[in-house]
Order: sequence, then structure tokens, then C-alpha cells
Amino acid sequence: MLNKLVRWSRIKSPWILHLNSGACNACDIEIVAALTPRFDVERFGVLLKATPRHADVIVASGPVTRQIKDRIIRIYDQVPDPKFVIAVGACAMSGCVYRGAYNIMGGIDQVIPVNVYVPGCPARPDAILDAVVKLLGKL
Amino acid sequence: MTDIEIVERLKRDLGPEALEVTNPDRRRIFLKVGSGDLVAAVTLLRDKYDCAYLATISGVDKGETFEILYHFASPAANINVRTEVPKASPHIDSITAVIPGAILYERELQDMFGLVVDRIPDPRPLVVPDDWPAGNFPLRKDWKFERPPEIIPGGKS
Amino acid sequence: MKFQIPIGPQHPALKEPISLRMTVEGEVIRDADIRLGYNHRGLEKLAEEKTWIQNIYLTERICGICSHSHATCFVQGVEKLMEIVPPKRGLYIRYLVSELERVHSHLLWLGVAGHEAGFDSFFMYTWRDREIVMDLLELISGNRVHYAINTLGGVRRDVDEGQKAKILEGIATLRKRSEYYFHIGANEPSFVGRIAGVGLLTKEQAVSLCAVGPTARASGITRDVRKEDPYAVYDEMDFEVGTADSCDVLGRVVVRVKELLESYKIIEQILHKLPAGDIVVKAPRKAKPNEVVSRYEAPRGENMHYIKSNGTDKPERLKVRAPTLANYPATVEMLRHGFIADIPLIFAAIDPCICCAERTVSLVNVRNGEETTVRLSDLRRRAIEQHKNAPPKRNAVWPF
Amino acid sequence: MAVLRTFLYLLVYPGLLFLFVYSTFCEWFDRKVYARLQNRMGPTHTGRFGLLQPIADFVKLLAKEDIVPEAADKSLFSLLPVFGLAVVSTAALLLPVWNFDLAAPGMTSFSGDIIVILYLLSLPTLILFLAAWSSTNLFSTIGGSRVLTMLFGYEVPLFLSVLSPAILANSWRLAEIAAFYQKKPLLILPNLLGFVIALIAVQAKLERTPFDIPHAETEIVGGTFTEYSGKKLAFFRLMMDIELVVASGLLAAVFLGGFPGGAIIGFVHFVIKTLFIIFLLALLRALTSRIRVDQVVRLAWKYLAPLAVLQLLIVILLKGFLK
Repeated sequence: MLNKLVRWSRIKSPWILHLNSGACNACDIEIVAALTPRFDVERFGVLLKATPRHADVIVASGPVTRQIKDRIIRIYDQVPDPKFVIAVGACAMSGCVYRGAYNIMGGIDQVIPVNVYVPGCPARPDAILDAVVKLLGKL
Repeated sequence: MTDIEIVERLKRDLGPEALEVTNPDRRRIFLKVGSGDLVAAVTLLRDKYDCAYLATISGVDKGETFEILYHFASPAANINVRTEVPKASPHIDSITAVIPGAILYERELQDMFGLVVDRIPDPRPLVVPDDWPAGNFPLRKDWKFERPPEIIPGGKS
Repeated sequence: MKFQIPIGPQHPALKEPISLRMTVEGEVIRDADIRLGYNHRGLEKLAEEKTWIQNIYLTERICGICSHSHATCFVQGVEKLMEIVPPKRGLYIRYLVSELERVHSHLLWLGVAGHEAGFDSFFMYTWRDREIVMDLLELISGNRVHYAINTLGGVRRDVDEGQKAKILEGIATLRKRSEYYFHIGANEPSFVGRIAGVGLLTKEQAVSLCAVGPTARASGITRDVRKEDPYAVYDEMDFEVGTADSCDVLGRVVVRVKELLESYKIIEQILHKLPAGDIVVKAPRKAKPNEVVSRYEAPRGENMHYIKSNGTDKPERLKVRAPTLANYPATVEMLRHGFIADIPLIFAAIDPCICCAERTVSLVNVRNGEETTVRLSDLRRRAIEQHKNAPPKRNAVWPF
Repeated sequence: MAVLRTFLYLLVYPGLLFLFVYSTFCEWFDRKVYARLQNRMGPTHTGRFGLLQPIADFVKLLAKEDIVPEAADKSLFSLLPVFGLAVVSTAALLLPVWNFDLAAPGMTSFSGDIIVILYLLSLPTLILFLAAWSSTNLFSTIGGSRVLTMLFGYEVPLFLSVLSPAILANSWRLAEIAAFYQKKPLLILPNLLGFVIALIAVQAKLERTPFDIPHAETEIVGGTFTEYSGKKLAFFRLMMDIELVVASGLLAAVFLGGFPGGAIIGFVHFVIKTLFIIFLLALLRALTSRIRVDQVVRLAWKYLAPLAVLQLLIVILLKGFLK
């Protein structure tokens, strides 16, 4: 019973933290666009949170640059359990066009575990919404 | 002022210092000076040609030498000052005394080509990430890079 | 009590990673230091390994907001290198998209400025209307953000009559709304109280620190590549360069809204004058050894690409100068002596596009303070002198 | 029996359980109004109309990992949320809606309870400051200092403007003040200026836009709450919600004529009036942008405080005139 309640609350209230690890801004503006009236993720209880301590889901975009790698791990550690990671966009999945550049470590899964991958360059806000919903459906 | 007038005037003002002045395209003027005359030429451009706006500094690795281009823009034309320094002793004078906004581009040159900019106000070594190994200058043509092996999460590596 | 606060690399005010290190005393900033490199991807090196066509898509992904700017700037240069002239209709469509992009970028910026000032309703409303222009862009190119409409020698998609009508209709709505937002942005007391007199940058400072785009234009410099160095279709268009002389964040808001209105004008002219004909010519695979400087007025300021070819199908050197990079020295100047509360506003006011600026650069800005007073550089002296002359309107008057 | 009644009083109605339900409802209402004003839907899919959204948030936070930073003062860091919750719940018990009967004043209705409730409402601010200070994070520290700076700004105008109706009613007891205005509803009008000032001051006390400076997320990340997570954050959020209920209830009791008509009708009055005030607060939140902390203090001392004094003056003169 209690477990059921907790699971329900987790599904209904995912707070997200937006993490940019060197993306080109396109995925980021699409993530922000998902908050705005047209897409409005608050309907599902999704709130964009400022600090990692408050977040449940990390929405990461962009390839991982060499400089930011350690910071990503630190931010991941700061998020309290249970935590989930959504990799938004082709860059966060594999590096996209930047694959092979000297300062790129590859996709976000090279650094932290990823739960959901959202393809697209950039992923549309609808796709990002869908990813959040799918992730929660898996719980 | 038309392009041809500017070219003529540059030739007259700079005299023998101007090694080469070309005008390949509308409003694009390329001026070549020796690396020693650079600061004087930039000062002249700023004071007499209304070129206080430095768009950027580009470096090109030409094998034996580095070619450095200072792209200036004025309402009349886009004047690009070109100079060359040998790769063996890559020293160039800083122009931050004349144009303070140049500092970023000069730092970029130091980082990317291993050029030494003399008299730069803030010469702290600037390497790309914090843990970048010294002596690696990515934009040199002979610099090669090897990609680290990737891990496939949840699968074979 | 002096202490340092780090802003970033992960900070809610910054949608992208960058690190600002502020030395603050109470609420007042004494010194600012910018550390980049978090978004450095090594694009210029990568470009040397890709062909001309591949590079269009690479340059498009320098930045998501001004994706068309970088791609157009690159394509413009390469067309000159290859000595091909795109057909008129192709050019018109290319710059139609570029003006639509300017509209989307400025609306986005207005919203972000509202968000940074804690004015979330303004943010929501502008972003709601931004969806109109996103729809138009999707209608033309099929994509919301990376339009991929440029190709060497023209564009990839044509515009038909129905699309034309749709665009005109959308622009008419947007014009009405923009005027309303301008009214709010310039009159809402708590918002104006936050942005008036904040982030001062005098004209002299703007000139000496090589500021570009709306940042420079808000300081009274009429520098616009579209007017100064009219490329492609802009000498056939009738438009004004919007400037302001208040030198603060309010001025930057005013300049951007003026530019929005000018962009609507340009879009309408382009659509009315749209000539018939082909949209693309065939481009060769290789370019002769040559060099070219391509300039383009992106929403954030001047974009500059220096392209050098060596006779193969790959560039010898591609140098990208993004507008945000040029504005960093000015930003540090603006931040100094401001309040902590003003950091996000001032920083947002240059419309930072860190991903643009950082495709290959890493820098720590000119430092003020103890360390550099020892070797007092000319730059520092200048900065201080100019600051003394700044008009004393740092503390905005509460406009009630 | 009396013990059981006290237990029920403290735990069920109007104690913790009721406060929990009603404050989450108020948060939902606030969020919904705010979202509708911004052309959005607000929470929709959690329960009917998204009514259960704040409860889902609360339960989720309870079930999350609770991190205490290494450098923090651990006992203080963990105690403060509970303490804050206790303080605001106590303040809620003083509202005259549960003890409307003037003839038989209960334990929680006494002469001077308006002063007590005002002081109990000041405590959360200090708790927030201590919470920020004990978490030792840089952003929290700045947030904490901002909390205190703002306290100096809005507290005096709030006190002055809330006391002026009390002076007119010639009583320091909330129930009596409310009863006075129920008898003479026209006398509510002279206090209108004070109502506006109190609204603004309450907005500042609750740290909502334009006064969300202590946790302005674009400036100092989470501000006071930066290091809090899990249960403690849940308690703090609940504390803020209950504070919202108490503050709006206080304003309703003092300025809007209280909650007349027994347990049922009085309760309906309570709901309608508090929601009205929350609506006004949400409107204020949607229509303004955040101002700087120095601007808050300037606004408070340059405009709010003198106006509150003017309000007092009006009331005193009116009182003399009525006599």
C-alpha cells in the first residue's frame, strides 16, 4: 500500500533538472519550450528545478566535453536517490556531428548511466514530453 | 571612399612597410606587413581609417610559418592585416595597447597555435580544459588526435 | 566581507555551461572573471576533416538558436570561393529564413530576459507567440530549430503561394503582439525598475572593447553589417538600424524590439518582391585555393567566418567568430559594481550563446584586482578611466 | 474525553491533518491561478483537476533520499524544518474560525492573540535564515542574508497596517475584531489602504514574486533551500503552504470581517475569503517581476511604512470622530 502510494507520487511529480554538457543550445531551447504554454509540462506535475538537490530526473543535452565531465559526475552525485537520467538529442546519445572532435568524450552515457534516450537533432518538445511519460511508465 | 582609394591611400601612408595590398573582392582589402611593423600599422588603421573595431584574429598554419590575420571592419571597408611569423620562433607583439578588445583573440592564438604574444597584459597560460596536457596545440596541422575508446553501456565494450 | 561566488557551470540562469566567478562584497560585485571551456568542442579542427557540404551541417550545429546564421555565413563564403552565384529566388528564400530566425531569436531573448528578472508571465507570453514563428519555420523548412535549408548555390526548399500567405498572416499577428510586449517591457514598473540603469556600457567602452550587435547598438553605435556591408539581398531592402543611447539593459530591450519590427518589414518586402525562377544552381565539389572573409549580421551581432581553401574538397582553415565572444570583455565591464541580483540580467542582455563562442576558444578574462595592479596594463587603466566618466545612474530610481 | 478532544483538535481539525489538506489545496489553487494567468493549464492529470498534485509532491519528497551536507550543522539543519512546521501550525490554531464563540473563549482565543499570531508569523523568517546559515552553502548564505534584509523592510509596515483595524475595533483579540466589523461592515472601507499594504507585505513575507529574492533561482540557485532535499524540503514546503493559509486567514479576519455564522457557515466564509486573498496574491505574483533587495527595502521604508502610518492616522482620527 505504502509502496503503491510512493510509486504513484513519483510518477505524478517528476521534477527535472536541466543539465547542459556542451550542447549547441537547440535541445536546450526545446526543453525550455516544453515548459511554455504550447506544450506545458506542468500539466503532468513536471517542474523545472534549479538545484540538483530538489530534482528527480536529470534532463541532459549535448555531448560531454572534456572540461565538464567531472562536473557532470558531481551534479549526478548531488541528486538524491531515486534518480533518472534522460539523454535528449543525438549529441547526448552519441556525440552527433561532434563525434571524433578532440574535446568530446562522446555521449552522456560515457559518464553517467542513462535511462532514456530521446533521438532527434534537436528532439522536439513533444518527444521530450513523451520521454518523461515513458520513463515514468517504466517505474 | 572607394576600395581603390583606400588601397592607394594605404600604399601611400605605409610606404615600404606595406608588403602587399590587394583588393580581391568588393569591400575586402588584404594588407600584408612584416611582423615588426604590425603595431604601427594597427595604430595607423585605428587613427586614420576608423578601424577601432577588430572583428577577430585568425591564425593559419602554413607549414613553415604561421600566418596571422587581423580582421578590422570600418564603415568603408573590411581591412585584413596579414603578417607571418616563423614556426621556429613564434613571437608576435600584442596589440592590446592599441585595441583592448583584442585580448580574447590573442589568448585564443596562444592556446590554439602555441604562438607567444609578447607584452600581452594577462599572459597566464590558457589551455583548453583544466587537465589539458601542455605542449598540445590543436590547430597546428601536425597535431594529431586519438579518440579515447568508447564504452557501450550495458553491453560489450 | 569579500567572498567569491561561482555562477555556473551548472546554474539555472545559464542554459549553457560557463563559469562566472564573482568577487562580491555584500550584494555588490567587485570583480568578475569568466572561465569558458565547458562548451568547447573543437569544431575548427573538426571542420578541416570534413567536406564543404558536410561542413554546412556542422556549422549549423555550432549553435541552435542562430543555426541559420552560421550556416549562411559559411555558405556565403564558400559560394564566393567556388565562384558560383545562387539564383535570386534562392537568395530571397535564404534571407527570408534568416529574418524569421532573427524574429524567433529576439522573441526568445525577450522571454529569457523576463525570466531572468523573475517575470515569468512575460516569459510565458513571449514564448507562446514564439511558437507562431517556429511553426512558420517548420512550414518552410520542415524543422523547428536546425532548418537545414542552405546548400551550396542556393536553398533546398521552395516557398509556394499558400506558405507565403501563411507567413504574412503570422507576421501580422506577431507585429501586433510585439508592439504590446514593447509596451509592457518599457512600462511595467517592477520590470523597468530592474533593467533601467543596469549594466552600463558607455559608447567609448563599447568601441574600445569591440562590442557588437544589440549590445553595441544600445550604446549608440550604428553598426549593422546589413547596412554597413550589405550582403546578398539587403541592399534592395528598406529598413532602419535600431539604436538606443541609454547604454543599459533597457536600451538593449528597446533595440531588440525595434529590430523585431524592422524584421517584420523586411520579411514582408522579401515576400512581396520574391522573384520567380530556380532556387539552386549546381555547385562544384572542390574550390580553388583562395581565401574569403564572410560577414553576416546574426541576431546577436556580427558573425564572421574566415575560410581558406586549398584546392581540395575540404577547407584548409575555417575560423568562426561568433558575436557572443566579442561581447565578453564588455560583459565583464558591465558586471563590475553591479548587484548580484543583476548578474543574470546583465549576462542575459548580451544574449549569450556560449556554444557559439566556444567552438574552439578558452579564455579567462582580463582580471581586475590585486593580481593585475602590479603590472598595470594599459587596458586596465583605460577601463578604470572610462568607468569614472560613466554617468552616475547606477542606482535606478524606483519608478513609483 | 477532554484529552481525546484536545487530541482531535490538535491532530485532525483544525490541527495538522486539516491544515495539511487545506494548505495543499491552497497551493494547488495558487498554482492553478498562476498558470491560468500565464496561459497555461497548471497541474491537470494528478487526481481530478490535478487537485492531488501538491500531495503527490509531498509524498514523493518524503520518500526521497535525505542528504545532509558534510559541512552543515547537522542537528540544526535537521531540526529546523520540524520546528518551522510546528510554529506555523500553532499560529494556525489562533485563527478565529475554529473558536468563533465569543462568549466561551477557548484555549486559543484570548486578548492579544493578534500580537501572538504576528510574532509566530515572524518566526518562520528567522527559521529560514537559520536554515540557510546552517547549510553553509554560499548561495544559501546569500539567501539567508537576503531573508533578514527583507525582514527589516516589510515587518514594520505589516505590523502597522494590521494593527490599525485593531485600533479601530478597540480590541487585541482576533475574534472580537472580526465581530466588530461584522456589525459595522462599512468601517471596513477606511482600512482599504492598510489592506493593500498588508497584501504587499504578506507577499514579501511569503517570499513570492516580486519578493522571491531569497530563493531567486536565476540568481542564487535555490537560495535558502539550496542544500535541502527529501523530507526536510517537504516540511519546508508544507511550512510555506501553511504560512500562506495563516497569513491569508489573518488578513481575512482583520480586514474582511472575519468568519461569521457558526461552524459551517463560518468555515465557508473562511474558505472563500482566504481563497480570495490567495487569488490576489497570485495575481500580484503573475503581474510583477522580481525586484532587487535594496529596492525592497527602499519600497518598504519610502512608501509602505509612511502609508501605513497614514492609515493609522486615518483610523485614529476616525475613531475620535465616531465617538
